[in-house]
Amino acid sequence: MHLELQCIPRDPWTVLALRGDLDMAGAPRLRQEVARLVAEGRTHLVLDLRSVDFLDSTGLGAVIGALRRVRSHDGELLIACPEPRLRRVFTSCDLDRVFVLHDDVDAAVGAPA
Amino acid sequence: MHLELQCIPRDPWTVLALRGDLDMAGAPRLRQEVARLVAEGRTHLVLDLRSVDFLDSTGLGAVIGALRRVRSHDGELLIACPEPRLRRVFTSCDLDRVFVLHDDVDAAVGAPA
Amino acid sequence: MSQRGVVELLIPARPEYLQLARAVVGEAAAADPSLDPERVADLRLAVSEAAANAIEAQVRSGMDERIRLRCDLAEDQIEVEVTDRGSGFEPDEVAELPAVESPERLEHESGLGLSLMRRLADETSIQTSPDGTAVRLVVRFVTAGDDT
Amino acid sequence: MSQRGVVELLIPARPEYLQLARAVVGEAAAADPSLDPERVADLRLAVSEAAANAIEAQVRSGMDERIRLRCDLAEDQIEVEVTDRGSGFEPDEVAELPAVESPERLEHESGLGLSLMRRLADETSIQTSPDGTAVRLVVRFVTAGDDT
Ligand SMILES: Nc1ncnc2c1ncn2[C@@H]1O[C@H](COP(=O)(O)OP(=O)(O)O)[C@@H](O)[C@H]1O
Ligand SMILES: Nc1ncnc2c1ncn2[C@@H]1O[C@H](COP(=O)(O)OP(=O)(O)O)[C@@H](O)[C@H]1O
Repeated sequence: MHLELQCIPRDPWTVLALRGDLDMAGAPRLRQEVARLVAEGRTHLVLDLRSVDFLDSTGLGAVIGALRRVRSHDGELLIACPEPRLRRVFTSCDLDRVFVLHDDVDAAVGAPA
Repeated sequence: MHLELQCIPRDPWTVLALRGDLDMAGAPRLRQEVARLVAEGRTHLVLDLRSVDFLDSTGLGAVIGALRRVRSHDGELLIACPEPRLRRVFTSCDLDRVFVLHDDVDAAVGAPA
Repeated sequence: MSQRGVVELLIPARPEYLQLARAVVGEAAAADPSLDPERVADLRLAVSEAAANAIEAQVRSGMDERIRLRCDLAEDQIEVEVTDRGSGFEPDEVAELPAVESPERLEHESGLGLSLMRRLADETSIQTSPDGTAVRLVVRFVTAGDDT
Repeated sequence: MSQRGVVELLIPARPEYLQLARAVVGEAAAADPSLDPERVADLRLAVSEAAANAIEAQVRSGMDERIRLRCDLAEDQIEVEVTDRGSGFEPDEVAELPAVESPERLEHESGLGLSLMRRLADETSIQTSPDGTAVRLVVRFVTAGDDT
């Protein structure tokens, strides 16, 4: 498959690191993984998109879904996404107004909520 | 274009460093460049294939042509080609018996003739 | 450098093949190394969105045919047409999403594709009927000097 | 992981498009991540040789049509067929090259393609007539355990 996911605990956060293409083929796996984590009570997630090569609107949809899901469990979702080309996808959909895009995971978890 | 060439003098040798795909599209450029160098009297060449991603039989033909051309001017042609996948192309055509494949340029110019 | 031509690709209507579709657009564009990589990336994304919609449409209508991509690299533009045999739609009747500021916005995980395509391509035209849809995307090239 | 299917590519009969042909073979094979990368590399080279011959044949016979690649990824093998509309040839009458040891060997800069294909693919079959040639290349997969 073209998308790899890795979970790294970083209390109180759980970092979900993605690698590859977050597109229509990969999005279902992100949805599943987020559902699994939230079911385990891990509702404070950092999506690490630093190694994502490609993001499309379906991938973005899965990110929106993840935000909604953690929030509905009083959790939060942070995003590390330094790559301008990927940031442009958020911007083109005006979603930079919904998400704060951090340069890396440290900056994300260190930022004021 | 998919093939880039760079000439680096390294007396008494001239290193011809290739980058990209040495295939039917790139081979004519190698032929031209070798013809130009030999015409300038640079008949001792090192073909640096370390950054070549792909080699086909036409590319190999251009390498054979280069060897013939420099030899017909009492020159010599050395080859730096460490990558197993590329070496296999030489081997599959039994051309490892015609060329010595060195691991890098230093090894090539340092090797006994 | 003006070696131009038409490349055509047929892929099964399955999401795993989107990556291949994008690769072909990227490689077809690479035939002209003077193209701005940013614009090529925009085109790859726009085409990927169109192809994703094509796949969805065909799966929905149960068609087992392949999706067709036709890339035409011309002197000053690249044009990609994505054709499916799904049952078509009314582009003007696609519902608008709630404003990003509104809380309901998060209820919507889809519906971004068409607007993204229109933003990324210089020209987007859609021909659609109950027999299928063809989406034509054009990205025009500006020479390095014109590009700001 | 057994999402299989047929991918087809049409390219102009020009050497600049060989890279695209190779990329498509590589990407089509990537749909099955269990494939041995070495064998995929072998197949890419074999297909590239076949496509180079197809391009040459068509240019020689002045045909402006496109070259067709058809990749069929099945359970245990990948098959690629390269079709041209050149004027065909007699595979059995292709002259053999001088032995590598002989000095005349260096006189020959071409003529390696067919034998390379045959060495790299598990199966090579050529159908040729004055109307064109189809070269079918098959690489079979062994599961990781069987591979030595
Ligand atoms: N090629 C197509 N064939 C049929 N319907 C389509 C096609 N492209 C788009 N549509 C319709 O337009 C809607 C909006 O598409 P889009 O903006 O890409 O968002 P999404 O695909 O995420 O729903 C789709 O849900 C679908 O109903
Ligand atoms: N698709 C084809 N159509 C017509 N002739 C072909 C085709 N493929 C191969 N040939 C003939 O077979 C010869 C040997 O091919 P090959 O071993 O690939 O070496 P090369 O292409 O370098 O000459 C070619 O020179 C050509 O005459």
